[in-house]
Amino acid sequence: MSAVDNPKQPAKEWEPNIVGFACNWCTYAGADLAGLSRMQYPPNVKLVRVPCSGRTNPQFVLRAFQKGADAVLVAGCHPGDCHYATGNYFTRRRYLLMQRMLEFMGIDPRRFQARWISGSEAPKFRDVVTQMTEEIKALGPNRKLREEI
Amino acid sequence: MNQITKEMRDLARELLASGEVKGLIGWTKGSRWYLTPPLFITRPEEAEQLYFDQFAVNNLTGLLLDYRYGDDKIALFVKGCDSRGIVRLLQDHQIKREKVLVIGVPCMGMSDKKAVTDPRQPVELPLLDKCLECRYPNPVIADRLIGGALVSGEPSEPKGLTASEAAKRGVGSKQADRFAQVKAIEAMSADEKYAFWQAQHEKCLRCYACRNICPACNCRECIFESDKKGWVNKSATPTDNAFFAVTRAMHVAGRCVECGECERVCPMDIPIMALNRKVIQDINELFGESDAGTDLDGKMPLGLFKNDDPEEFM
Amino acid sequence: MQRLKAFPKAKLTAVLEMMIQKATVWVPSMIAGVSRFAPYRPGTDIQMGTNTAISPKEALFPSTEKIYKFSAYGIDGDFEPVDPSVGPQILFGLRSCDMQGILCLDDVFLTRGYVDDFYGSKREATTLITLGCVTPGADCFCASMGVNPAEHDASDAQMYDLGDAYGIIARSVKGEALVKDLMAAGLLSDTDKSQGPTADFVLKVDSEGITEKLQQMFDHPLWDELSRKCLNCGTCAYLCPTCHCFDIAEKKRNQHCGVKIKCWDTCMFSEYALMAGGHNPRPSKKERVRQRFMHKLRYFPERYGKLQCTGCGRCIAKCPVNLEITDVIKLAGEAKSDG
Amino acid sequence: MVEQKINPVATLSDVKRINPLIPMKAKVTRIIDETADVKTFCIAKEEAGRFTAPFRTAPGQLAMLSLPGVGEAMFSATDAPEHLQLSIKKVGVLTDALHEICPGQTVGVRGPYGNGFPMDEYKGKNILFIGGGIGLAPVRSVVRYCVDHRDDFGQLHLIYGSRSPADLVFKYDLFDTWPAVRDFKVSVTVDRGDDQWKGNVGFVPAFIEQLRPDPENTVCILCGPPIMIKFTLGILDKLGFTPENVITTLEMRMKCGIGKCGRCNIGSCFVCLDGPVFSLAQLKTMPNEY
Amino acid sequence: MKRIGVFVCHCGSNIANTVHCEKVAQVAKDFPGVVLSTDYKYMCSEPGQVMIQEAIREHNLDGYVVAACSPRMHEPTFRKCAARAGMNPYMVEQVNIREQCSWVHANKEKGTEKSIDLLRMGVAKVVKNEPLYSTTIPVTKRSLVIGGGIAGIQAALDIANAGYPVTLLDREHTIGGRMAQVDKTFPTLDCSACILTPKMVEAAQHPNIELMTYAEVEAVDGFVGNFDVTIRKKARYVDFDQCTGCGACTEKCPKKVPSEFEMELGMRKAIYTPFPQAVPNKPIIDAKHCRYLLDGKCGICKKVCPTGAVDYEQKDELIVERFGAIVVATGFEQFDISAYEEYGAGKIPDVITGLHLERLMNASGPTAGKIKRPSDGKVPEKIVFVKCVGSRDEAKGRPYCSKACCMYVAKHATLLKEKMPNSKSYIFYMDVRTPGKNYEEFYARTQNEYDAQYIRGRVSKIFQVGDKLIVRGEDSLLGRPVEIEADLVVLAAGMDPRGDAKDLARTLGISYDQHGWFTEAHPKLQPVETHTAGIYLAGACQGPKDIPDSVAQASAAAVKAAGLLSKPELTSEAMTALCDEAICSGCGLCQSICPYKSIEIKSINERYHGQMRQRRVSNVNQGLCQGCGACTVACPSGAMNLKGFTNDQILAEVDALCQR
Repeated sequence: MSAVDNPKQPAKEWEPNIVGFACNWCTYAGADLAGLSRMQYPPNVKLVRVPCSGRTNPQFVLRAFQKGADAVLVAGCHPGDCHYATGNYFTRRRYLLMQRMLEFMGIDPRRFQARWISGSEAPKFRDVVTQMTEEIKALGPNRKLREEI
Repeated sequence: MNQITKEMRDLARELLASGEVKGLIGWTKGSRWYLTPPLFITRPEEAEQLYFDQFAVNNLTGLLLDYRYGDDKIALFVKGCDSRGIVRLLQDHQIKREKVLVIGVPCMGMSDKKAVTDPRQPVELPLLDKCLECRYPNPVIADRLIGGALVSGEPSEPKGLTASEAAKRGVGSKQADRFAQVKAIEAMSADEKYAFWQAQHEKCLRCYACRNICPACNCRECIFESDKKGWVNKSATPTDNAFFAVTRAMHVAGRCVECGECERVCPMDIPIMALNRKVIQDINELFGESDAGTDLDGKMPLGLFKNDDPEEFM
Repeated sequence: MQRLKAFPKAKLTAVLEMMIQKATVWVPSMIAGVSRFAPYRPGTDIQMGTNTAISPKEALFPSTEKIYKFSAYGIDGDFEPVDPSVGPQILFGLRSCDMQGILCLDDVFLTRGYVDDFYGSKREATTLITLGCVTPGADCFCASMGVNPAEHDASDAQMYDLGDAYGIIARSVKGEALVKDLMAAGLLSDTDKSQGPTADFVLKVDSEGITEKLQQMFDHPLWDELSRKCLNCGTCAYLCPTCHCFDIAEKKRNQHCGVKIKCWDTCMFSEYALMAGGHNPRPSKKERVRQRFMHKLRYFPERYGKLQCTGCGRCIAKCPVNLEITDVIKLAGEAKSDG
Repeated sequence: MVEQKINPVATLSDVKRINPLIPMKAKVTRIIDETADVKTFCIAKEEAGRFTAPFRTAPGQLAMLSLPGVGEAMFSATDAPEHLQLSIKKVGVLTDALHEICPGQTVGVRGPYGNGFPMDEYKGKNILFIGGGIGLAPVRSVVRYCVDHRDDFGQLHLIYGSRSPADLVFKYDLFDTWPAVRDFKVSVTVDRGDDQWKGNVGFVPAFIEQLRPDPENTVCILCGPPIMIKFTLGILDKLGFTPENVITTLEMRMKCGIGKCGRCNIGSCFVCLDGPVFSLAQLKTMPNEY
Repeated sequence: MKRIGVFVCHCGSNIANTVHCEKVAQVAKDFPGVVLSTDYKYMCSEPGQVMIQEAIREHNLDGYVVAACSPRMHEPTFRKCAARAGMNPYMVEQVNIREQCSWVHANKEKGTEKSIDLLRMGVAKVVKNEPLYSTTIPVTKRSLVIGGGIAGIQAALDIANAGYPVTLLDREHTIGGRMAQVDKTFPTLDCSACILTPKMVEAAQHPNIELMTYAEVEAVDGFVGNFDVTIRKKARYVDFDQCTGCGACTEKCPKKVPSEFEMELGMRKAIYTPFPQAVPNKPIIDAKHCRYLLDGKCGICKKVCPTGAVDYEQKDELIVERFGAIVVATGFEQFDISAYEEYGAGKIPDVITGLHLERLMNASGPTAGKIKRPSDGKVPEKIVFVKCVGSRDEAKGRPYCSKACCMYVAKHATLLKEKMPNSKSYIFYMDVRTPGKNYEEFYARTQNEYDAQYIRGRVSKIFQVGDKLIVRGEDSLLGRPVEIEADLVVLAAGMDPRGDAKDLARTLGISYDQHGWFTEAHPKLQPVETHTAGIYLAGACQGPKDIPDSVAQASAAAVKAAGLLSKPELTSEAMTALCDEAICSGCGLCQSICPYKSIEIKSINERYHGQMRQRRVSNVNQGLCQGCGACTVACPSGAMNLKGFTNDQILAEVDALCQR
């Protein structure tokens, strides 16, 4: 979908565009480890690095859907491992609510996922990304909450 | 009814005359038999305009935000649902406890003015949904009490002078299905849900009446007010309105006191309480029953955590 | 004198079906629980009985409208106009108060040296059909504001409520064309019936000399008392047929291009008059509530020569705190000048 | 009752069917750093390789400048044959971005807006200019007009003040071009001097009292921050200036610039259309809400 | 628009293999703000960095983006490179197109496309970066050690030897803590007092250590490097400057009181020193039992005191001292065995705990070293030990293992055999844990040479018959019940956190687990630190531990504290939260979220339309904030923002990633 920059080029066959918010100390490190281990996974998930999953504001998730993301992933350390002690406990509470709210608005639950991926769980990172890409490819582009300018 | 109005006027006259308070917020008879809007008085003789009946539905606590930096002490009347707004403002440190004199009023259940057919002829009108589902008919906090009102921090039966009438009119009779609308929407398919909300968000004018009356929406400068913050566009398109609705629901999550005023004042009749109730239902399910604004030192569910919170993200 | 042409109310959908061949027909209809003017489609729930909750100005002055496209690539960029014109439109079933409202909008958007083409092109493409109002609502007070509910002479065609039928007479070239079409379709027949008298108003107020009276009342304590209960929300402004304020804002499609939009705004919001340096000529509720009613009843009349309130009563119906313009007029009438 | 006089300059001859809100594509040809937080932008339209002024502006008129992707705002314009000059102080989101652009940047500009100063009414009179801080920008458009039509006017006298010597704008005009003009007295003061500053130190109102300008057959043109205007008006009144002869420009939030969006109203006037130039007499009849 | 440089790295072939680096650099040319976009084989190499620095000077760049490996690896490198070129180090962003793109996506076309998206995100962020500066905080070169047990003493000595003044504070009126009560220590059977007392004296005489006994911490304000600690010095009623410690008063004092130090097996006077080697070795008056203080009679101690040191008018004294670091070494309490009714604990006088046995064995103890039954003073023949009392027991809420009991029971069995050759010890155990050095060998010796009989099984009931104690249990190895007639039963009571540990944790602002043990920053990597900068943990207060571990942890905590004090000043994290006071409404929603308690609500005065008014606003302590950003989400009005990861920046990144 995100054809090479100038939109004039014909869009190729549709590829899901998934925005991921990854906490710098665990998930981002897990993704790096997946890279070091040369694991292969589809290129559809692009990570925004945040200091802690607790920094991810539900409004960023809404913004991603509004700007045309097909799915959003919020990933951070396992509760208890947070570099900042309690960051991901609040993430858990907020996104337990946000996940239900998005479903309540009619967004397919598979389009929003929150997962705990630690710095050493590179295989888990690859599986989450691969699984999410396949699911969204099956679901097709997301029209809901999307801004038409 | 006039018994409560009489007590209201006497107390107001005495408070203003003695100078204990510089201003007092109550209700007054409006221009129609089915309207009893808010009134702000500063002189004892103005107390005669005070009035209370089953149309004095406005939650007056939102108006306190205009006096949050003043030094004068302000008194205001609160029904059960309104009083939770006082606890909300106190917990959010937006009003100083010693600057507010809270007067509890017994509530007989408020009537739904949208059901008026004949503007001239007063007739018995059905109760508002929020009163049928009311669990806190008695004030949760009060410095003074009139009309036999009693303070109760727990869900309770209506007390005070209007208790019998409130029970007769069915206040709190539908407490059980307070989440009925939420369950109804949840039962829909994903596309039906989206269509339902898309139709609602197409109507939204972004007039911000819901935000301005809400005691939980007490920011000095709202992110939706100035567009230089870059959060959301000023345009009132369905996606922007959806962004506004969901963001506001998340901002008041765990803090909404279920006074139902947002839904009542919405000129386009958007079921805003469905969003708030959905959040409250989820919070109760996930983190344990908690009623915002009923206990002064109660904690806000999103302001804390437990190690054994439900885990769905493994 | 030519006899009145009419068509039975039962045939209303037929008339509309004919009209939508040539133009988008905005009719008062119930959409998702709220009565508003919306383009007619077969099956629309038509609401001819009472006036709509929100004014028809949406058809001419939409709540959000693109005004031009812009692009920025490094240090160069471009501006691309957007074609403001719309297809032919018919505003069907306007009551006199809304027609008067449109006249107020005309004064603002079409006169005084500049034409707002977005409004202008839509206005030209629209045929206004007013409907005589015989059953005023609980909050209507158009008669008190010098508007004749029975008919309005500025519309392209006037319909009369004849009980079981609607009479129609053309008033302009556009109106003539429309009536000719209806005649050609054989929908009209002559009738001798005439529109009954308009029922009595619940709400009456004497708005005589209100503009002059308000000219001495800028610092009157009335404003302070009235504004205390106001929520400063935008309900009254966004329902009102004559409120014309708009904001110009940006919507970015991506880092390079986006769209400039014109969207409704209201002087009731606190950041409306806030300047970049932080100075705000109307910092508190008192000034903002005063500005609303002064503009409706004094500033607009001083500038355009007619009251900017047409008595449609929509703000009265939906104001959460029952702050009524009729009360302002009554209190201003009784008040001594400048307190 | 403010009599609605529409200044001919503002009315377009024919009501052309153009979209008045879309800006004209133009380029910033030159940027002059006046002070740390004020820059003067020279804006020109590029046609066939030639840079010309996008449109001519009468003294005191305004122009809407927009930076694509950031925003737009109204600024007082100074006319110049081959370009339009806008002097902009850094106060908000747009002005911050403007202060970071470099010559060659494409911008949008539209106008001219506002009634401007009725220069022909001042023919033959002495003119006293009083400016405070960035308020000198609108005054400068009038000064340049008077300098270009020097013989039409009597004595010219400019009193200008700013916070510090570093904050003086248009230094090249203040100390070079204008003092050289016939019968043009330039008096400059600063609130706080520094060791190089030789000139007067003190607030503008006190400086005026010290200079005691003669009100006889003199029109006073005044622009500056609200506090300075408040005190200056008092002194001008004491010196004998009549309200009709004291003219100023008002600053209000403006969005459309063509008297439609309702943003800049003071009473029944729209500052962008019926202003920004008002005489003190006019201001007295208008509601005190600006 | 800021002037931005883009540098795409080939990383040799690591990136270039699966990403068209030239194409990426080419496309980046017209991202908003980019004035220069190139690529190079090794950006992190010396020539690569020189190339960046020249570009900065040549194009006077405001900031730059490097598309290369993971920022977790080379962000510091590129920040230093920018700083060397005179650019603020925080005007740099690094985009990961290696680990998260070239290495994981074989398809070069898609890899290039993703690199362009990631680079667009990086540029969108850097355009909104602002120069950031880390602030410096002064450090008070002084440390406080709370708790004068072996851990506290060791920490204090190590810090003092590192050259920093230390205040060693203890609630009791002598230092020494729990170890002072112990007779011998395992596995070396050293006399506990012999190895402890020299350290106590060394601490007392060390020029850098100020002893502050019989004092408690009331309140702790301030933050790392600047803790203002309010200390309550309890009234001793004895002027320590005058007192010579002659002991005349203790002798003459008529009031006898059961001695807590002797586990109430012996008595002490109302004016007393708990044990002979106490440091400071001067008596204090126990206000709860002194006849004069209670009802005004007696006063003998004042009369007999040769130097007039007794002063009944003394009052508690509150002092505030400033410290740079705090080491918490408050130790543990022994589990209250009365919770085990089934063992008759607390009712049968001869069912005692390990510490009681320590006092009985101790030469300066109540029985001068002779083992006598508390009930009738007889010398016991058969002694039964019961292990895991108050440990590894879910029912009693003590699921954890107390670590030291297995070893001290083995020690007791050995010593009893030595003291009373014809005595016999039986030990009921579930497991025997001997993890330390020479621990297993010591345990083997206990069984073989000292004839201790280990019975694997739980004791179900203990009851008294005549003067014998019937211990009924089962021997799970033989699979049959067992009943022993014992003269004395010793319960190996486990370790509990101090009763008021949770209050102290709240005072200090450190966290604790559900039992009350203080929580370390990271169980494996930061065992002696807490999440509150400048506060360290040592000894059993962090969890059950024996003496060797406590001492090791004490020295670790001391090095951490000394390391902190050695810095001239502390540089704080630059990317911290910042509150915009114009927008903040002082609701305090952010305060409860901050894990580092670095947000306080202050009130400011401001002029608003002519009058002055007071307003509450939030204020982030730049020294304490670690930049996690949780507060920015809790703040509904967006007043709280996180420098380096502001709301605008993340929104710009999301927009860039969703560019259509």
